[in-house]
Amino acid sequence: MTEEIIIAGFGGQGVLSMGKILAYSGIMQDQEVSWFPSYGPEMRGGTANVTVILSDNRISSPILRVYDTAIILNQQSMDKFEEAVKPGGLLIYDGNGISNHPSRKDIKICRVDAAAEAAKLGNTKIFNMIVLGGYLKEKPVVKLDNVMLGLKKSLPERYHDLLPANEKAILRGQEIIQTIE
Amino acid sequence: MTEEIIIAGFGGQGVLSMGKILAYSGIMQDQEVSWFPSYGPEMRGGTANVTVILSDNRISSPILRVYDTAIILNQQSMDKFEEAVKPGGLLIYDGNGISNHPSRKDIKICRVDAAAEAAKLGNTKIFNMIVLGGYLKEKPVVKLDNVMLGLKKSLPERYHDLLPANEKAILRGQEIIQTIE
Amino acid sequence: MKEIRLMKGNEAVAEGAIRAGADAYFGYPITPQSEVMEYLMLEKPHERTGMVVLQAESEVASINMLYGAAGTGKRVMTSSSSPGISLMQEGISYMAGAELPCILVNVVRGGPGLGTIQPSQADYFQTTKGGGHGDYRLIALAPASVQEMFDFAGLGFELAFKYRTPVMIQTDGLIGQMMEKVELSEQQARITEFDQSWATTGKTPDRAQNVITSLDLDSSRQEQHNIHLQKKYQEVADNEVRYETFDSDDAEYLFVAYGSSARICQKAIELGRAKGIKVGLFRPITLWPYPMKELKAAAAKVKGILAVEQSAGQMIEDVKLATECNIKAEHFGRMGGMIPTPEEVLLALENKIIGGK
Amino acid sequence: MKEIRLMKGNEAVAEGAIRAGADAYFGYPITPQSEVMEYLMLEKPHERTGMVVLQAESEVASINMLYGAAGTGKRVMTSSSSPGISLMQEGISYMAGAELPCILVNVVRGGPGLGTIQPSQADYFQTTKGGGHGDYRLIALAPASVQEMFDFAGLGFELAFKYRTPVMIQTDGLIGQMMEKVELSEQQARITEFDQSWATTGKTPDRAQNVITSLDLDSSRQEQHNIHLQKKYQEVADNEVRYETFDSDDAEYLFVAYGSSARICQKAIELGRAKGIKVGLFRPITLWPYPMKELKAAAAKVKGILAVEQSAGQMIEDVKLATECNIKAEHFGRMGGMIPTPEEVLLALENKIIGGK
Amino acid sequence: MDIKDIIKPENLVYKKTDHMTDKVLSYCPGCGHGTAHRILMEVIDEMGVRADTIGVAPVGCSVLAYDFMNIDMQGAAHGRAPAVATGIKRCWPDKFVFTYQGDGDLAAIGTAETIHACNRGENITILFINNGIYGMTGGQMAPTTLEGMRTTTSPYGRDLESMGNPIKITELIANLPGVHYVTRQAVHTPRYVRRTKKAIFKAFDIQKNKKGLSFVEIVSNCNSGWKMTPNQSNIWMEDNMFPYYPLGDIKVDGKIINE
Amino acid sequence: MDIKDIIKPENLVYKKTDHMTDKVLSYCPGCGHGTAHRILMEVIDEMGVRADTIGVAPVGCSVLAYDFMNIDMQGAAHGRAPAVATGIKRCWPDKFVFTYQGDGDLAAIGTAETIHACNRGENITILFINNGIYGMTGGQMAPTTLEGMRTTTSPYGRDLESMGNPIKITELIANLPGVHYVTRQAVHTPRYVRRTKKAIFKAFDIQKNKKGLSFVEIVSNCNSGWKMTPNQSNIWMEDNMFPYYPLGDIKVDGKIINE
Amino acid sequence: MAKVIGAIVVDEEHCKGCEVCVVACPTQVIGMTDRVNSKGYHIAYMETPESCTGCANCAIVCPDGVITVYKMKKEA
Amino acid sequence: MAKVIGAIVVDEEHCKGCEVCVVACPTQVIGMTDRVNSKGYHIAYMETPESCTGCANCAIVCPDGVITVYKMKKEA
Ligand SMILES: Cc1ncc(C[n+]2csc(CCOP(=O)(O)OP(=O)(O)O)c2C)c(N)n1
Ligand SMILES: Cc1ncc(C[n+]2csc(CCOP(=O)(O)OP(=O)(O)O)c2C)c(N)n1
Ligand code: SF4
Ligand code: SF4
Ligand code: SF4
Ligand code: SF4
Ligand code: SF4
Ligand code: SF4
Ligand SMILES: [Mg+2]
Ligand SMILES: [Mg+2]
Repeated sequence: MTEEIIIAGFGGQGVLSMGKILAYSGIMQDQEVSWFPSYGPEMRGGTANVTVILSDNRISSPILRVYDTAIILNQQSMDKFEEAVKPGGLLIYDGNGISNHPSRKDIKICRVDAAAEAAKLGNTKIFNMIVLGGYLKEKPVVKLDNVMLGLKKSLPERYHDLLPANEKAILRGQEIIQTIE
Repeated sequence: MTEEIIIAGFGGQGVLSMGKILAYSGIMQDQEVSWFPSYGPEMRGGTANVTVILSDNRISSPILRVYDTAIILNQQSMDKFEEAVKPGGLLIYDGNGISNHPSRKDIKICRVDAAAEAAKLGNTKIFNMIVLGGYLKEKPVVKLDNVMLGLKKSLPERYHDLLPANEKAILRGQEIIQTIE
Repeated sequence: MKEIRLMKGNEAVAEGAIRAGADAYFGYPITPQSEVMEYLMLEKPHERTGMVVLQAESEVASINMLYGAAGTGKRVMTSSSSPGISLMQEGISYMAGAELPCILVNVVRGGPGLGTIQPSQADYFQTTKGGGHGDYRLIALAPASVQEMFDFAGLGFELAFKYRTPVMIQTDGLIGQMMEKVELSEQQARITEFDQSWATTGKTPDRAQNVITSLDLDSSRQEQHNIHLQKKYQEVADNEVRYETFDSDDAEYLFVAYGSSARICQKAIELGRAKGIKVGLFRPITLWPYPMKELKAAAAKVKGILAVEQSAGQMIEDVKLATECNIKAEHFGRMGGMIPTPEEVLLALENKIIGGK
Repeated sequence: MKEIRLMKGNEAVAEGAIRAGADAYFGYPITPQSEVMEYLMLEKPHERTGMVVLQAESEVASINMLYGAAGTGKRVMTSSSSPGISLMQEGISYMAGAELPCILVNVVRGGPGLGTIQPSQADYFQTTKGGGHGDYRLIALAPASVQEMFDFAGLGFELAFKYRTPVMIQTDGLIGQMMEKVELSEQQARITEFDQSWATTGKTPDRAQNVITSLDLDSSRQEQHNIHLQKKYQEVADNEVRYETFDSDDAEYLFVAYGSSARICQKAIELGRAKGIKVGLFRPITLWPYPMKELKAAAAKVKGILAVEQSAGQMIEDVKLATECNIKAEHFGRMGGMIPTPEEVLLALENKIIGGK
Repeated sequence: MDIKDIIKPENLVYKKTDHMTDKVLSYCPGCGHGTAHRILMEVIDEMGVRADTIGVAPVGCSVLAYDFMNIDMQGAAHGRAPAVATGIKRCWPDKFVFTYQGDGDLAAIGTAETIHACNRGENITILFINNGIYGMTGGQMAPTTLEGMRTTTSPYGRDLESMGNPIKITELIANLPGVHYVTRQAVHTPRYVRRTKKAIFKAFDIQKNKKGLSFVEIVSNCNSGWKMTPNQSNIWMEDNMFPYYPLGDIKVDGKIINE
Repeated sequence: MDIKDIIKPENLVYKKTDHMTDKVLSYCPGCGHGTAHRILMEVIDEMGVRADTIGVAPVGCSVLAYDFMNIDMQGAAHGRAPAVATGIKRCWPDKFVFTYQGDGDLAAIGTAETIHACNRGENITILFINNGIYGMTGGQMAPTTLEGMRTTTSPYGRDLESMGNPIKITELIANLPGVHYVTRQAVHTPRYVRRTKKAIFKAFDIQKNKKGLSFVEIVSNCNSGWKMTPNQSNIWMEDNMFPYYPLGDIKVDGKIINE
Repeated sequence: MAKVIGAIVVDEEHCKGCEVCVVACPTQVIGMTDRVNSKGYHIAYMETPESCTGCANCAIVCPDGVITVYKMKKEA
Repeated sequence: MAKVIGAIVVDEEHCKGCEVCVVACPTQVIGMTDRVNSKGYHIAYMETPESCTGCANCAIVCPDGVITVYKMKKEA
C-alpha cells in the first residue's frame, strides 16, 4: 500500500500538524512515512501545505506532482491542487470560504465542513482533527488506535489532556463527511 | 642580447633598488626588462634578492634557475647562488663578510669591495651604486647615460641632488672591481 | 528495542551529533536549517552529555569557534545554509590547512546571493572543488534521507577524525525540512580521554608544545605540507568512496543523482519502468571523493546518462570526467529553489537521452 | 608619445583602473597585493580624476562597499589575496546574483589557510567553478605580464559593464610583485552621465523605482532569474573567450598554462626547442570562459599535453573536459608558494608526456 | 450628519504617502516594521528628496523593504548594510543614504560594519529596529534579547552566563566621535510615532548638513516571535524592553546626553 | 673585582624564562612585541600554569608567536582570535585561554568577534598590542593610527574626514558588562614592563576565578612602520600615542574608573 | 462654537485585524467586524462614528497604513 | 656596608643592536660595540661594568630577551 496525500490550506489551520499526526500514525503501524512541508517566511499569513506519504515500502520521492488524495482547506489551495489529484483519486475539502467548488468528474470529491463544525463545538483548535476524521472515513489508511498513539507521540505531554477532545473530533469528522456528486 | 642577473644580499643593502635602476636603464635604451624580488616579511632583517632580465626580445620567464650574472653581497647568498651561475657566466661579489670565497673554475669571478669603499667615502648609501659600477665595467649591458636617466626616473625628484654622488660611485666601482683568478 | 522517531532532517543531524558524542556545536540561524540549533537548545545536550551549544554572532565567528575547539581535539559541528557557508570559506580553508576534524552541514538553498530559501543543489562546486582558497578537499557526504542525516553525523565524525579533515554534510532544504521515520542508534559516550598528541590542551613537561596552524612562510616546508595533504586526500579517495545503485542491473539508462534529486529519480524510475523504460540510478553518497571508477564501470553497461541536479549543471562535470566523455551524458535540473517532479525528470531522460541523437 | 614606465604588476592594475575611469576602490591590506591600495593612496586619484579610494575595515566590508557603489552604476574595483578573497565569497555571489559590474583582483598566494605569501595558482577552482554559493560565473582574466595587469583593468571594466557581472583579474604574487615595462594608455574620463536605467541613483518621477537585489522568494521567478543569468553566461562563453598560443604551429607537444606559469613555460619552450623538442604553449587568457573549443582544436594537432599550474592540479580538469579525454594530458605543478623553474617544467614534459606511456 | 459628508477630498487629514507602494506589507499583523516604513517614507516625501535618496534594506523581516518603500533601494547582505551604504555615499556624497536594519543584522553579524561606519562618521542615517529577536528566521535569540526571554534558541530563557548580555549597541556607538546624533524611539503609540518621525527628520537634516552619522533606534515589537497578540506585545515591550532600552535622545549635536 | 666572580649561577638575578623558546624572534630590532611575549610567558611560568594554558596567536607581526612562546598555541585567522578562544574556552572552562592580537587584527577586521567575546563575558584574557599601524603587511593605516600619522595607505597623513577617527576600542569594550578588567599599559621602559606584567598577572588571576573577560592593551612601538629608530619610536610614542591612548586602568572589578 | 468631527476609511482588504488602532483611538471609536476579509482577518471599523474627532491617531499607528482620515468643522 | 655589584651577559649572536637597553640602564653601563655579529648588528656590552648594580632594567626591557643579569654583595 502507498498513499500519497497533499494537505493544503491557510497557515493557521493546523495543516502541518495534521500531516504530522498522519505520519506518526503510519509509524505506529510500521509503515514508511514521509512528510514535506512548504516552509519559510512566505508562510507568514499565506498558505501552507504538506505532502505526506504512507507506504509499506521504502518511499522514493517525498515530493510529487500528483496525489492519491488532496485535502483542501482554502480557495487558493483548491485552485492549485484540484488538478493534482490522480484520476480515480480523492479530493476532500472544507466548504468554508470556497467560492469555486471542485468540478472534476474523474475523481471522488468529498466535503467536510469542519470549520463550521468546530465553531459549533466551540473549539477551533480541533478543526484539523475533524478534517482528519473525514479523511480516515474515506481512506482508513491508518487505524484509529494508531492515530491516537500518533497523536500522543506528537503532542507534548502537557497537552495530553486534550487527547479525548481530539478523538471525539476525529469521530465527528467521520460522521459529517459527505460525498459530492 | 639577453642578460639574466640575480642580485642577492641583506635587506638593507639596496639590492632591490639596484635592480630597479638596472631595469630602468634597460628601458631607457628600449630594451625589454623584468625585475622580480623576493618579498614579504621574511625580508625583515633577512636576505633579499632580485632577478633582473634585460633583453632585446620579449622576456619569457621572469624567474630562473641559472643566471648569466650573479651579484652576491653576503655569505648566505653566496651559498645559495654560486652554483646558479651558468658555465661561462659572471659572479661578482663584495668580499666584506664573506668567509667562503667562490671557487668555481668555469665562470668568471670578480670582486668589488664596495662596502669598504663606501665606508672610505663616508657614504654607505652609495654602496649599491659602487657594486653596479663594477658590474657595468664587466658587462656594459647598459650605457652610463642610460643608467643616469634610469636613476633619475627611479629617484623621487627631491633626491635628484644625489645624482652626482651616485654617478661618482658608479665610476668608482668601475675602477675598483678586480678579477679573481 | 529500536528507538524510532519521526524527525525532520535538521533535527536528525542534531540528534545524530549528540549521540555520536559531539562535544560542541557553534552556529548562527539561517533558513532552512535553523532547526538544527533550535533542536539542540531544546534538548539541553549540556545536561544529556555535556555537549556545548553556543549561538555565535555570525557564521564567521562560528567557523572560527569550531577551529578553536577542534584544535583541542574536540568533536565539533556547525551548520548553515548557502550564504552562511560562503562566509565560512576562509575558515574552512584554515581548518583544512591546519588539519582539523569537524562536521560542517550545508542545507543548501537557492542562490546566487540571497536567492531563495527553497531547496537547491547549486553549491556542489563550492563544496567539491574548493570554495575557499588553496589546494584542499572536503570529504562531502550527501544524505538522501532523514535516516542518513542522523547516521552521517556519526560517520562524519569517524571520517573527520580518521583523516583529521573537515567533513561536509551536503544536503538541502528538502532533506532538512522533511520528516521521516528514523531509527536512532545508542548514545555514544563523549570521548574525554583522546589522542592529544597533536591537540592544544596545554603543554605538559612530557611533550613538546603543540601548535595548530596553517601557516608556514617557508615555501619549501609549505610545499611539503601540501604534498602531505594531497597524499592524505589520495588515501581518502582510495578508501572512502561511497555510492549506491537502484535498479541498475538491467538498466539501459542511468540517472546519476545525489541527495534529494536521487529520491526524485527513484520515483522517476518507478514511472519509467511502468512505461517499459529500463532506467536505473547511480547515487554518489560521497560527492568528494567522487565515485569515479564505480561510475565509469556502471556507465559501461548503459546507453546514456542523465545527471539530475538542482543546479545549472555542476556535477555533470564529474560525470564526464568519470566516464572520460565516452558516453552520452546530459544534465537536467531546475534552479532557484524549484524542485523537479519525477515526471519532468523522466521526460528529460526521454528527450535528452533516449530520444536525443 | 607613448608613456612608458617600469611598474610592479600591483601598481599597473591600480594605474590601469585610474586611467580606465574607475570611480572607486575599496580594499584591505594583504600581502602580496598591498601595493594596489598603497599606489592609489599615493597617487591621490581623487585629485587626478575624482576617484574615491577607501581602506575598509575588512575584506567583507570591502566587497559590500563595492556592492553599494556598483549598485549605483559606478565603476568599482577591489583587490586582495587568497584568504581575503575567500572572505568575499558571500559578497561575490551577491554581486553576481544582483548583476553588478565590478573588478575583483586576486593576487593569489599559497594556501590553504594562512599558507604562505609566495605566489600560487591554487585558487583556480575557487574563481572558475564558484567559490561562493549558487549557480554563477565570474569572467576571469589571467594576465601574464605587467602590461596585461594594466590593460586588463580597462578590459575588465568593459566586460563587467557589457554583461553586468563581476570580473576577476586572477593573478599571483609573481605577476603582482614583478616590475616590467608598461606602456600606459591615455586617461579616460570618468563616466558621469551613464545608463541609469537599472542603477539606484534616486527615484525620479519619470521612472519606476530601481532596486538592486539578489533575492526573490518566489522560486519560479528566482528560477527565471537563474535562467536569465545562465543565458548571459552562455553569451559570454560564446563571445569572450581569449587565449594565445606560442610556437604551436609545428608543435608535437603542448604546454597549457596561464599567468605566471605561462611565462615559465615560454622559457621551457626555449630550452626544449634548443634540445630539439617541438613544444608549444596554449595560454588561456580567460580562465572562465575557458577556451574549450580552441584548446580542443589545438590538442588535435599534438601528441600530448602538460598542464602546468602552481597547484595540485585544478585547471587540468578543464583541459580534460575541453579535450574530451581524447589526448594524453597530465598536470605538473608546484605548491605552497614554490615556483617551478623552466628546467623542471621541461623535465616534467619529458618524463610525463614524451617518455610516459 | 452623514459620514459621507465628511469623507470628501477637501476634508482629508491623513492618508498613506504615495512613497509607499500599494503592495500588502509582508509583516505580521501589528508589527512595528510597517509603521516605521511609513513614517520614514513620510519624511522623504515631506522633505521632497526622493530623487536624491537611496535606501539600503537588510536581511531580516524587512528584507523586502524595497517592495514597500517606493524609492531606489539596494538589498544588502545580512549585516553589511552600513558597508553598502558607505559604498554608495562615498560615490554620491550629495545623496541621502540610509540603512534600515534589524537587531540581528546590525548588532550581531554586522557589528564590525556598524562600528566602523559609525567610527568613520559616514554621513548616512542608520535606522535600527530593535525587536529583541530574529523575526525573519523564526524567532531565534538576538544580541538584544532580554535576560530570561524565551526564543527558539533560548527555549528556557536567555541565560546571561552562557549566552551573554543583551547588548546596548546604541549606547556603544554613541561613544564614537564620528557619530553626530543618536536617539532611541518607538512606534507603538501615536505619540511615539510622532516623536520618531521627528527624530528621522532630524537625522536627515543632519545628513543634509553633512554633520556625520545619525542613528535612530526604534524599539519595536515582534508579536510572532514573542508569541503574543500585537497589543499584548506592545504592553510587554513597555514593561520589559523600555526599562532596559530607555527611550530618548542619547547623543545630540555630537554630545552625549547625561541624565 | 672580576666580572667572572659575579657571573655565577648563584648570583643570577634575571634570565629569559624557559617558557620562551630559543628561536630568534622574527621582530624588528627594538620592537615591543618581544618584550610583551616574554613577560606574558613569565606570568605563565611564575603561575605554573603552562600545562593548563592555550594561547591564540593572531595574524600580524606576532603570527609566529607560537614559535617563541613555548606553550600550546593556535594560530587564528586574521581578526578571529576571540572566536577561536571562545571555542577553546567553552570546551575547556578550566584552562587558561588568552589571545594576543594587534590593532589591525583586533580593532579592524576582528571588531565583531572582539565585541561579542567581550559582551558574552568569555572568561578569557585578551592581550592587545596597539602600535597604531599594520606592522606585518608593511605599515598600512590601522584603525588606531593617529590623526596626521603617515603610513603607506595614508601617505599624506591620516585624514579624519575621509579615513575616520583613531578608534579607542579599549574604552569601548570597557562599557560591556561581561568585561571585568580593562587596562592600558606599555612595555618600552622597565617601569612600564613591570606594571604590565602585574596587569597580566591580574588578568590571569581573574580568569582563574572565573570573573569574566580581562583585556590588557599594550601601547607599543612599530619602529619599522613608523620609520624611526627604536629609541626614537619610544619617545614618539610617549609624546603622541600616550596622550590619545592614556595609560592606566580603565575598568577594575567590573567597574569603570572615572578620573 | 464649531465642533470638529472626523471619520476614517479602512481599506478592508488590507486591514490585518491587528487591533492596534483600537487601543490607539482616544475616543474608543474603533471596533472589529465579525466578518473576515479574504485573508481571514477581522476588520477595523467605526463602531461609534459620532465620537471620531479625526485626530488620525489610529491612522498614524496602523502598521499597514490602511486607514485614511477625514475631518471637518461641524457648526454647533 | 655591603655594596651591591652587578653584571650582565649579552647573547651576542642574538642581540639586535636596538639600543633600548642603553637608555634603560639607570647607571649608563651599556654601550654598543663597533663590530657586528653575523646578522650585521652592533652588540650591547658593558662599557662601564663597575657601575652595574644588577638592577635588571636592561634585561627586563630587552625585546629579544638576550640579557642575563647577575648580582652579588660586595663587601665594602
Ligand atoms: C549570512 C547570513 N546568515 C544568516 C542569514 C539568515 N537570517 C536572515 S534574517 C536573520 C536575522 C533577522 O533578525 P533581525 O536582524 O533582528 O531582523 P528582524 O527579522 O527581527 O526584523 C538571519 C539570521 C542570512 N540571510 N545570511
Ligand atoms: C583575511 C586577511 N586579510 C588580511 C590579511 C593580511 N594581514 C596580515 S597581518 C595584517 C595586519 C596586521 O596588523 P596588526 O594586527 O596591527 O598587527 P601588527 O603587525 O601591527 O603587530 C593584515 C592586514 C590576512 N592575513 N588575512
Ligand atoms: S516575525 Fe516579528 S518582526 Fe517579523 S514581521 Fe512578524 S512580528 Fe514583525
Ligand atoms: S614591523 Fe613593526 S610591529 Fe612588526 S616586528 Fe617590526 S617593529 Fe615590530
Ligand atoms: S491598525 Fe490597521 S491593520 Fe490593524 S486593525 Fe487597525 S486598521 Fe486594521
Ligand atoms: S481619527 Fe482619531 S478619533 Fe477618529 S477613529 Fe481615528 S483615532 Fe479615533
Ligand atoms: S643590570 Fe641595571 S645597572 Fe646593570 S647594565 Fe642592566 S640596567 Fe644597567
Ligand atoms: S635591548 Fe637587547 S637586543 Fe637591544 S641592544 Fe640591548 S641587548 Fe641588544
Ligand atoms: Mg530583530
Ligand atoms: Mg599593529
